[in-house]
Amino acid sequence: MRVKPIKVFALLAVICVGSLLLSAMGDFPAFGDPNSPANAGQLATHYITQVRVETKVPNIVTAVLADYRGFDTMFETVVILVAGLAILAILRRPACESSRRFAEIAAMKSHVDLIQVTTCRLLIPVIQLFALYVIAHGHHSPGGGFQGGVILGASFILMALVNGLRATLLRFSEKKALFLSAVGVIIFAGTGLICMLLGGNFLDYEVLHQILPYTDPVMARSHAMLIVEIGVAFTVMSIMFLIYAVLSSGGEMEGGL
Amino acid sequence: MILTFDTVALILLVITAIMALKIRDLLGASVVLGIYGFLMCLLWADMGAVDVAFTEAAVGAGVSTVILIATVYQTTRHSKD
Amino acid sequence: MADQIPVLIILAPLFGGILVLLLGLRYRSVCFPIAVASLGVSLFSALHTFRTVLLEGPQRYFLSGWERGGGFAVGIEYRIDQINGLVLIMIAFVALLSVIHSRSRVSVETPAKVPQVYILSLLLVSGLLGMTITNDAFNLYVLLEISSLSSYALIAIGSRRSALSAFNYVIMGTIGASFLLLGVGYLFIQTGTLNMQDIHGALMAEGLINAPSIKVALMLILIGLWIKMGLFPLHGWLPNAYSYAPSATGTLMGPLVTKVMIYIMIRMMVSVFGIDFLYEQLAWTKPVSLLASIAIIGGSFLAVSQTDLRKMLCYLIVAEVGYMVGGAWVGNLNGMTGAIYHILGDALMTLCLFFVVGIVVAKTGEHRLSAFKGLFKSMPLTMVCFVVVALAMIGLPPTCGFFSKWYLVRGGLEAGQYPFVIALLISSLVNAVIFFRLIEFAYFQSPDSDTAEAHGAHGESGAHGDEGEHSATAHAHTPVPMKVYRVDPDLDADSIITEVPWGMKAPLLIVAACLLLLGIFNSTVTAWIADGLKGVGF
Amino acid sequence: MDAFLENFNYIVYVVLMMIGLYAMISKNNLIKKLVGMTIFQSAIILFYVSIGAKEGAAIPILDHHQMHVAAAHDDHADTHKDKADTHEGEHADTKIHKADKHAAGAHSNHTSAEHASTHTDKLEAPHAGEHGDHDGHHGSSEINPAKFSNPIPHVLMLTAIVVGVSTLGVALSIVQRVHQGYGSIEEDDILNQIGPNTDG
Repeated sequence: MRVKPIKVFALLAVICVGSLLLSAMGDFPAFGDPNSPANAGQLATHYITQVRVETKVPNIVTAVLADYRGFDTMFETVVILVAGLAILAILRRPACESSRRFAEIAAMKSHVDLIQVTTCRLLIPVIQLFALYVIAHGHHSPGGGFQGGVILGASFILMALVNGLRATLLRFSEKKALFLSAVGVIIFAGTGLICMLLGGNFLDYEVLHQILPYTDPVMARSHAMLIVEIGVAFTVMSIMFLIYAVLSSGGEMEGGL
Repeated sequence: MILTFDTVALILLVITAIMALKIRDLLGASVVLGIYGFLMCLLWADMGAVDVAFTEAAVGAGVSTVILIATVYQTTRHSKD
Repeated sequence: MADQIPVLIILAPLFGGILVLLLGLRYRSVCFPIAVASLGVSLFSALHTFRTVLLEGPQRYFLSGWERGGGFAVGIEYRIDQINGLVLIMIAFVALLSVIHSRSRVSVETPAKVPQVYILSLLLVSGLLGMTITNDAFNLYVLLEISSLSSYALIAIGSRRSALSAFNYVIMGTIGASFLLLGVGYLFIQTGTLNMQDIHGALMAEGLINAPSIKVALMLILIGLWIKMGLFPLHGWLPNAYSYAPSATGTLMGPLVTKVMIYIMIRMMVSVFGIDFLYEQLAWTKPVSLLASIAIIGGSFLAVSQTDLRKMLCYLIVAEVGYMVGGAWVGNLNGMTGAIYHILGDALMTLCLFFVVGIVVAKTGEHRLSAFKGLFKSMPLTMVCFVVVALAMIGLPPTCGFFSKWYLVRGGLEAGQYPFVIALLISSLVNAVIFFRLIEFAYFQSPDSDTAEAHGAHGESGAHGDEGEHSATAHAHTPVPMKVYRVDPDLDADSIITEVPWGMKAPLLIVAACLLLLGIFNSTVTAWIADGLKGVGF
Repeated sequence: MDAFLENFNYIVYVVLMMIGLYAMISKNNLIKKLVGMTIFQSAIILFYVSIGAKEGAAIPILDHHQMHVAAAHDDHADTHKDKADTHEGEHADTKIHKADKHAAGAHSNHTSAEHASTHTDKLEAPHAGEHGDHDGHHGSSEINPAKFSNPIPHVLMLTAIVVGVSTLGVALSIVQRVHQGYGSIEEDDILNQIGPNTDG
């Protein structure tokens, strides 16, 4: 078999980059070293020691994610939105007549497996409840808007896998999903905008204590984080389902897996 | 000892990565990639990155496998390499 | 409220995009006004911020209000100085004009997906603006991914061929962005911070600057950005992606994406690694500027060998990338000033060229060089603009192209980087060949005579061997001269080529005027740039 | 061998990354390229997470006890007497917080600075000198940064994972579009269809 030139090129590139990366490794602090610059630096130390004072959120990752680096997270939500829109823009096309009819027939005739449907009927509410818990409890345990949103989206994907895409789209249509994804970003960015209107910087949750009842500046940060996590969850949930719906139907939103 | 679990997981990661690329059946490759994602998730949980592990479990092992399989279903299952 | 204006630069297109998503899917007609309005707000904010910068010096904006801590940034910070102030204005301005210009093209080329195109364009612009303004190395990566994802979609939205080139772009773009991320990780592991100024401080304070991992970080970041900007050996994705994409996409991305990547490279060089380190301690200026020289020559010769107008434009972009990379790496103030000035000038030039080519392709239905034949008679204004931009690309005095080349050449001579200077001169000559040929087509050849075409090909082949060959191939590909008359039915029902409507023409005229203005006021602009550069260690 | 095992994480990340890169460049099948891309991206995430790992450190989540000692050392009240009741007490505590935020901040700043200077000599702590009047340790009331793994890489990588799945989704949709257009997802097949004349 002849060796393709592209493989030789790839091998060369890989060897070059690999040796470059390995050459720098002697320089790194040892793995797991608590005193490495990254681990004991001012920034990490500040986050770990100050988070309880400045935000009152026990989960440091959530606090950094939604507050200190909240702007990153907002754009991360926008990344998801862009991905969903991009997939729609690239692949979405009106379903052609034949595939629509085929899907109709399939929906009528498909042998609905009793075990699958019953299991899903029992399982999906529990999954969604767990997702809501993950979103709401992100301050105190691992989790937050992304994880909860993905789980919520996955519950809809499960529904589509078992009951068919058509039946699921009747419950959670494409328009609704797009609307909810926009609403999610608006919740996040709108929170930031309200902060600006109240005199703070963009996403400076501290000023929100003027409108949130029973809060002081520090608790306002904690509460605002929950608000933006809910926004993230909206977007992630709807876009995850939308991505699945478009990809599994080749853009026609009919049939599916 | 924590190092041993790490080591085993890392070796398995390399094996699954190579397997995912070697298998010619794309459906199988997607599933092996799901395993790869899940091993990653275990490794990160072990390193104390619980949030990252949680996300990877939901995204890497869950959603990306599903959308890969959806695409394989829509295109073709056979791969020439 | 005035101190909140810097953040509006990014928020305006972001909210505009979301608004289009909420309203535009139902009411098509609101897409365009919202897009124009939000980009207008963004442009206004950029201008206002730049004015503040000129009056009060560089501005810092702390997102989430995290302005505390003892000498290090806790949250994400924006920093606007003279240089990125100018780049911000350029991005908002170019995006605004390009959206206005492409209005009718969008509804012709992608009729089913008008709102999506507007949303993705706005988010793309928002990402580019954010990359320019941010002072946080990881925030840069997130914004880079926003702009990349939307540009993948904007390219793939076209024909099946554009989908394939978009796939290559996804692969190359992901490699580039991941290298950037990895480079930032290498910096993070050694410094423990992500703020650019803080990274710089840590590198300087602890003598880390000579550590091998920092050099590897620099190399990774540079390679990543070079892939993203399409520097010559790594440019593979660029020509196909831009030339097969819908013309609205090309017009928006061609001028902006590569230029912003070059700015990011300069930003990384200047604010993260520091000029002293790069120019004096690291002996990389020679090899990198040599690489840039190769890029210039390679891009130019690939451009001259193209028969397709849009492909030719794309290779011209590749050549221009070499100018700016070389200017940034010749190793002195003049070179860097020239590079930054050229970012501004080249964005306008590329925009103008994309406008002209878009108009010509739309009007004649022909995308070979011969499409220009006799166009001076039928659309004189467009062709006047084309002459202006041609002069700028060649580098003749009243336009900005001359002055940027002047600085680049001076920088090259001062630093003794003669290959770079020679490459610049060769590239100017090649541009002269390309553009005088097109101007000759437009002015001296009539579209209806087959003999004139043959004569033209014959007449030129004596002067330039390769060029005559391409005229001949162009001739071979257009056996039916009537093809020249093919008119885009959606633009004009008549079969005669006329000027385009004002909606397309006005942006073109404005850009051409700006090319001249930027050239005339070059001393002011370069003084601002030099001020900004002095603020960061020159 | 010890040094090898110590940096095993870093070595494996390079190996995985190179596997991914090789697949992205050399594989012919578009989906295989994307499998390579996923491996490539998660290798980088592995690298980042490895930066943040600390020997013997807990997950970066404070427990209720640690949450409330910040207030406790200021008013000398025993806020952690009843852990089940902490949610009730939170509002009361925050008032104290608001008043004594700066004092608490100064205290913790000092703690961090002290830690940095004792454990890492090369890191300088600019605000160490400002709190010279600090009155010694508070026993359990301080948070030892060495006890928690570094949260920054985790935050960054949450973002990177999301970006990765978004890129994968967009790329897969492009693959489907290519398949709709050319009926194949093998690169050489498609290039053959386009032909040497690349104007397809």
